[in-house]
Amino acid sequence: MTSTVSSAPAVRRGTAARHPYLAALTTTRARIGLVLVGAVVLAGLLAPLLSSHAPTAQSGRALVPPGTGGHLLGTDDLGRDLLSRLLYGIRTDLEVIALAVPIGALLGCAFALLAAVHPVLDTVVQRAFDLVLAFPGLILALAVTAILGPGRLPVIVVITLAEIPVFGRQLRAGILVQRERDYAVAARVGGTRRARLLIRHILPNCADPLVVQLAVSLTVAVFLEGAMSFLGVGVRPPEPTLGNSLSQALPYLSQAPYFAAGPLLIVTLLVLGLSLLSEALNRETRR
Amino acid sequence: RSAVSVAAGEGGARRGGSLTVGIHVDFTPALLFTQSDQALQQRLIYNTLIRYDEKLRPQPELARSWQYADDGRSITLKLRDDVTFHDGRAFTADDVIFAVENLRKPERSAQLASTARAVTGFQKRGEHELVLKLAHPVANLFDLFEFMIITDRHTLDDALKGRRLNGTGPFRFDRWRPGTGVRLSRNDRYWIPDRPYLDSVELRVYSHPDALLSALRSGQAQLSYGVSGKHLAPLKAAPNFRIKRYDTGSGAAYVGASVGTKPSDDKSFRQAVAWAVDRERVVQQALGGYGLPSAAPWPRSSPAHTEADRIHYTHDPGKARALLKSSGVSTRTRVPLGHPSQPLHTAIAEIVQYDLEQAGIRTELQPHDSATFQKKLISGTMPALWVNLHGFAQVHPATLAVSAYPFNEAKNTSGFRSKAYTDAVRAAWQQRDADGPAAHARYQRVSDQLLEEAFIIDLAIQDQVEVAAARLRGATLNKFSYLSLDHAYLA
Amino acid sequence: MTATTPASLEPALLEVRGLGVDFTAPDGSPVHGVRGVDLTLRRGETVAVVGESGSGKSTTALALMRMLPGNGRIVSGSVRLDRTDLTTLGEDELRTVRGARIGMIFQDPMTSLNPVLTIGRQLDEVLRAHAREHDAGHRDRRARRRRAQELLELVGIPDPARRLDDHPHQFSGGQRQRILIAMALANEPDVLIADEPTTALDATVQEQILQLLAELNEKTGTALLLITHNLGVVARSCDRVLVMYGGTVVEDGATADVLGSPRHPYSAGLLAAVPRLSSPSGTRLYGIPGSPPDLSLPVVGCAFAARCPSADAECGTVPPPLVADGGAADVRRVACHHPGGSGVTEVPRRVPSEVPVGAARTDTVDGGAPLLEATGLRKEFGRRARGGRRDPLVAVDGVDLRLDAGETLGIVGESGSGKSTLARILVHAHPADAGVLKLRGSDVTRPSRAALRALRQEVQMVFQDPYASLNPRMTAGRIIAEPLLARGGFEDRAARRRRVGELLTQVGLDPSAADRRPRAFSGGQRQRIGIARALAPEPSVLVCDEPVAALDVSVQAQIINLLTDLQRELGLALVFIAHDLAVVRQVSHRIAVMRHGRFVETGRADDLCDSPREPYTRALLAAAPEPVRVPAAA
Amino acid sequence: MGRYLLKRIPSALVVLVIASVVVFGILRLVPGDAATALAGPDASEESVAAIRRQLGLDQALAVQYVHWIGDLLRGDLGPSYAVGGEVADLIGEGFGATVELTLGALLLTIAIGLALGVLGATSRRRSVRGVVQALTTGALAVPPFVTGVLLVLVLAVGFAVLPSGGRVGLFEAPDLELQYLLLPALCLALPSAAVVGRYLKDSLQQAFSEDYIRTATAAGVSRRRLLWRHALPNALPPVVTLIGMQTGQLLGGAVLVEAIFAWPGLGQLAETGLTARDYPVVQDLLLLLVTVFVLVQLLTDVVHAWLDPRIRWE
Ligand SMILES: Nc1ncnc2c1ncn2[C@@H]1O[C@H](COP(=O)(O)OP(=O)(O)OP(=O)(O)O)[C@@H](O)[C@H]1O
Ligand SMILES: Nc1ncnc2c1ncn2[C@@H]1O[C@H](COP(=O)(O)OP(=O)(O)OP(=O)(O)O)[C@@H](O)[C@H]1O
Ligand SMILES: [Mg+2]
Ligand SMILES: [Mg+2]
Repeated sequence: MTSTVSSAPAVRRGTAARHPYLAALTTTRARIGLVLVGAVVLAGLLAPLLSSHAPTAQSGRALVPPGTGGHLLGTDDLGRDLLSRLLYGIRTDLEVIALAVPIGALLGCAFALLAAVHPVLDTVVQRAFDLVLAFPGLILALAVTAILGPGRLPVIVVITLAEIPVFGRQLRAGILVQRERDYAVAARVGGTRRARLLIRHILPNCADPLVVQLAVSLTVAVFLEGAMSFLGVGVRPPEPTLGNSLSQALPYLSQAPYFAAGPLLIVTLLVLGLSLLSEALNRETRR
Repeated sequence: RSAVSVAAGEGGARRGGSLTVGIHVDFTPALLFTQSDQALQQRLIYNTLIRYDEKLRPQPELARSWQYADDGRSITLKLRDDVTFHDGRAFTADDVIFAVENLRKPERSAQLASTARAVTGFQKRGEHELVLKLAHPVANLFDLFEFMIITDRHTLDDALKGRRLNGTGPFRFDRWRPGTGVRLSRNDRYWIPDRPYLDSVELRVYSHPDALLSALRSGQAQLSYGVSGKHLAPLKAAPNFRIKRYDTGSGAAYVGASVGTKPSDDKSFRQAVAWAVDRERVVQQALGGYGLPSAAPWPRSSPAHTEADRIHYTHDPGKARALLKSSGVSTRTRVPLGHPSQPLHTAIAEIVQYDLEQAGIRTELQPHDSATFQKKLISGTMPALWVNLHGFAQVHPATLAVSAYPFNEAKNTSGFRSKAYTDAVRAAWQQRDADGPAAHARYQRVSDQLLEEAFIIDLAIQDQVEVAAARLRGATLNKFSYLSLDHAYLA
Repeated sequence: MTATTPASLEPALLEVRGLGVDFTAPDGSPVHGVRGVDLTLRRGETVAVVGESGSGKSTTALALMRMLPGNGRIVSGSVRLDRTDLTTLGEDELRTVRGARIGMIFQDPMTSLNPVLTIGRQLDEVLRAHAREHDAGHRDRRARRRRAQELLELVGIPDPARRLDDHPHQFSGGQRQRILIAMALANEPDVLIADEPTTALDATVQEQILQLLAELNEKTGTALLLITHNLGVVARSCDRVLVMYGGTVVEDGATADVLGSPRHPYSAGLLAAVPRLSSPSGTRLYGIPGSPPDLSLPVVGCAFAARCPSADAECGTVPPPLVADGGAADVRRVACHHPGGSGVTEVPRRVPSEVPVGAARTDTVDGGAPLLEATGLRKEFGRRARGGRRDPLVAVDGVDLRLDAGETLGIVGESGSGKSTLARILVHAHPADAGVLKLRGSDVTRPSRAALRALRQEVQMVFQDPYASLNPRMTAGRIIAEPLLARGGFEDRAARRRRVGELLTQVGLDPSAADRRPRAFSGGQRQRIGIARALAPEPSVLVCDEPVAALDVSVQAQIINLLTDLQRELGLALVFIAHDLAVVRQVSHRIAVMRHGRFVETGRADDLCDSPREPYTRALLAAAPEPVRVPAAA
Repeated sequence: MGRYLLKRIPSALVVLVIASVVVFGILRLVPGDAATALAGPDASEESVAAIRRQLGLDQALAVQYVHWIGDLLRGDLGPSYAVGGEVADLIGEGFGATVELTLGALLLTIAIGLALGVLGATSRRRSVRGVVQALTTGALAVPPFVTGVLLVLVLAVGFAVLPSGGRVGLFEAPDLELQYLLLPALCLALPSAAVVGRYLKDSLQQAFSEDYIRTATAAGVSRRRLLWRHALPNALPPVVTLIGMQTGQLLGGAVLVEAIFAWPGLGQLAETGLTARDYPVVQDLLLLLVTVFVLVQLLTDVVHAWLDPRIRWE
């Protein structure tokens, strides 16, 4: 019997033991990102506690400047408290995005996995992705909203639709590379079945760009919601969202700049935080 | 060259110059014969037979004079004989006959089609005199004359495609560039001597309100009727702009009620709604202050307008609650409140929703894009309550009741029918146009019905607002929002 | 330390003193890549630097040209080129040295050429870079092109005028390496540093390149610093050799001396681990036990102490200086407290295998049908030629083979000859396009699902690249357990764990290794994991596709020994693929030589190596360099 | 190259055919039809029916589809329902504007992206890299409709150096047109430029870590040439693919920017067309956009192959 090799393994000290995502999250860049995103998310979650007014209550005093009459950020053109609209707006956005982006990502991944099963399916899925990508996003948004009627649903559907090919293509490309890798061949030779091979072996190895994409997609979703609201096809009134608060504020930009400042700041912080996060993840996983 | 200075247009001569009018909806040739959101070019390219003055008294245009038969069942028009179309062809009575017949066609979907259909026959007396036979006396006949543009009958197809618009108006049609707008240039052979002053007019599309506002503020456009009250604030302070309100208004915001649907089937409920809404707030917050709170549809210029009707319903949540209680309508379920998803409509709907809630009526907003909303309007499948704007109150009171669908006595969105209302409307319509106490009594009957039944609950008359560069003088609008620049010039 | 300057004839061209390089690890801690390296290079001299992977060879070379990656910096010492200290030069001055005074050739010809530029352009760029310092001739584009053509001709690329307009991917590996050499020589540097210039190439091509370098060295008088871990190459072409270990030089002297009678235990071990073509089949290799030092830790004492058979307390505490050894007139220096001591030279260099060659074979000939038998295997890959015509590439072209139980079949052949493709067909990773594959006499060419599952337990594979063949996202334990799960019978977690532990022990790893991810293992350890995975289904045939090609010689010896031991214990039949004939001969009973997808010669290992029949086999044999020239240590 | 293209064309055609069905289907799913939209709010059902008959909307869907495709193949786009005028004129007009805007934005995207990427990857000064990073993140973090409105407020209303919106036509007054184009193109380009810049930066950094750069450095090639002649050609091919995808984004994003800057492009036409349920306009327009996208993809592939010699011969 061969003797046991007892020497210490060539461990890269420190970071190697940790999962790369965790390592990424401890970089300064990511920490700032986490704090920004965390603050915004928390503000959304705690909206009922942080705001003293109902987001739809109309006080009758329109466009009062910040600090007047118990309105910390002032009121909007219909006399509603801007702070609570902002907080609840974050909430709505988060609900929409947190639903739509993961669904899109999951569906995209599911299609990519499906494509990996058979070349014919691959062609079908590929063409479907091409098709969705080929439709200009906002026109699609207009059409979907026209079909479904305004509300949350079309926003979710549009974001989901937009994300499917993004994730699908990325994963498909990853699978194509990974399944020719020796470890995949090795698993196959070891008797691992196709489904298991795809999901347990290959998928985790394709995950890095997807995780980065997730952060990117979240920012895209924030914009998409905003753009849809701007075109008047977003979430139903009187429910506030960041996007519709912003587009509602635009006419008053010179007259009441504080009106737009809140949502603009929040959108910027959120997107900034998410981009910092995605960048950190990207750097760390590419090492 | 700088695009900024070119657009601002230099020079201040009385004669000459170029005017850019900012419009928010592009010219739509398919709607040439319909009262639409954007009709500014109608009276620039074409003429109408008459023109109302401030008090709705008809003044001659292409028709020099007119003579009613005593029974009110025919009218004789004397037409101008010195008018030619842009292509040089002379204007004759045949062009008027063609115009009336054209408006009767359903596919033109002209709102005044019912009035046009009341014209049952024509009798030409020479090239420039015409007798119109009427089925019955028609009170709003002159609305038709004010509304009906006289187009060249030989090039109608081209006109409907937006390629060639041949009229008798002060400006020739140069070119329509979809999305950009319409270019017009001076008609040197216009029948008013030495008019117009301006060399050219451009109607330029700024579909987004912010874009329109920026165009005005940066001097790219000198005139607009499309700026909403909310957006006017930054212009109010600007010294180089003049903001003018027209008494006629440009439509009115209302809450409609489907009388076939619970709980709107209950008159007390509808009246409660009428009491619940704070009309002042609608004007201030949704219309930016440019409007008139009014429980009746009539603008100040209308002969049917009375102050008593205007304040028939005021903001009184207590009364609303009392009415609601007495009616015994259940307020447990949310009442659907439909509205088009444009910003203005949405803002009004939000106000209405909040105010109703204060009175104990909980509603749920149901936005629809405008085409869907329109389909629902026409097919009569509206929810119990809805918010929308209506027009046609600025002209003859009868026109509202026969041409505006929400008020139509025979068939309307609310599904409301009553003999009293029908009688009142017919009485007002099937008369010769007249002023005086008798006529006012007839209008009052209509108003009373409307206020009592409350199937259309008017909230506010939106002001027709003109925003013009201070150096622009003499631009006027007719009752159907046709822009007249006959005497306009840039100082 | 005082460099005892020898009675050298001319002053050193390049003189490195006390060079130290630190890297900053991602977590901020320093890694001492190179410590106190001394090196002297004279005009026209060829000096080799050898040492195992990670010993700091490349780092030294990069430091000479001040081309360390961003996280590395020179922390001590000087590099003098004709008395100018390169460590203090500015970027622009350095640029005039790079390429013009010192040329460099890198290891991997596949990635060292810019894939999107024609090689004409790349040569042009190099000439252009020094056009100003150089004669005016290189300023004009046409002159440069002429020169580029000359250079290609010099390094032996046929039809150079036409090929200047080709892109790198249109050249073979050997040709690319020649182009790199041409680029390094373009501005006639005084010193040429070649960092493992032939590791990625076949023996035959390697031979040509080394020949070329030797010729150039002779013709142009360029001093050559050759970094390699192939001792055969050193023996063949270098005047002096430097042995590095753990970032320092441990031995330095004339080639014949160092290779003939190594004085440092590490040099001795390294030499012993190299398989020799002349050793008969079944010879056991010597592997240096243990693994290289962790350079991020401060080193106390001798870096090699932990693995040294003759280490004592002093070795563990006092770092041995590099001092002249033996006091002879020639320069021979060793960094060891006990140079040449305690029987290092008597290390059991070759342990004859107990299994008599061919014994296994006789068994199965009696047993009837062979374990695995293939006839006429063929595999094509779709490919398009220039015009877009279909031009399939025949990777395996009618291969017949048989494998008996307990036997090892070695397959050698140059890169691209179809070895891996054949291996993959044998394990059913690819279907064959034609041919018949039989296992124990039954046809398994196109197995049904069920048959395939059964087959997967019989035939397993060990892969070439220990880095790529392990799923980086799984722990070693899960990787090994995967085939167990697929096979069934190990649904119980504890049972599975037990079995994984057994397997790990079997391949010489600690069972606790099961919880670590591949990243945390060294190359040799990873390859052991790969072997454990292959053993998990208890196969009867193990196909090893170049299992040691990516490993260091000393680790290579460990793995080969492990495989032969396992074969003996478990009665496995092995298919052992390699491109190094010497390695194959040690482990195989029979050898097949593969070329262009065919077996050109098959025979008993010793017979084939001692008396090859085919010219190609002979060429392969001739090309394999022996580490020690026949008259070892005169 | 020709063959390479030929191989891609069938799949592009398949996408187009499916797209036509999807486009047609989506529009019929949208509630409310052209006739009601056209008839106006005060129309009677009678006039709606008349309009419907006139437009041929009373026919079976399959018939309508076949008519549409048939006319399309004959090059006859027919009249618009709601806007009036020929669809070909409408789309032609808007298409010119949108293409101009998109191309302008594309050029800016490339220019800004290149600058950001190159500076970010190669500048030795920390401060420069920091500024690049900030610009990139900023351009990504502020929604384009806000950027647009702010740009107009500052540059057109505040300082009045550029027009706030509209278009004069490239051929009528090129010098003015460029001034009109600048703001919307910039607004449209910024996010894409940031994406491209960031990607190029990564790609360049990747290229700089490759062996061939080491080879060239060792040969004494200067930093400038290393960047422009060695690293960039390698970093570009994937960036070209990205730019191809971004072109799609630009086309899509044009809807928003066109609204802000009163740019008479397809976006506005699509919006009005959709609002008015103007089937021919929207159908043809969407199909056109899909075609453009598919063509851009083809073009990207060709450019990619052209930039990367390894693909060329495969
Ligand atoms: N960029 C780097 N960052 C951190 N450590 C490094 C870096 N480059 C090399 N090292 C470490 O420095 C040591 C010397 O590496 P070097 O590449 O010089 O070895 P080598 O002798 O050339 O090995 P090989 O034969 O594998 O090429 C190794 O331990 C390596 O891990
Ligand atoms: N999946 C594939 N698609 C196309 N060609 C392939 C594929 N796999 C291998 N080839 C080609 O088939 C030929 C044989 O390849 P193979 O990997 O079997 O060679 P090899 O002898 O193992 O070489 P090496 O020593 O480099 O590993 C090569 O020319 C290779 O380029
Ligand atoms: Mg090395
Ligand atoms: Mg191989």
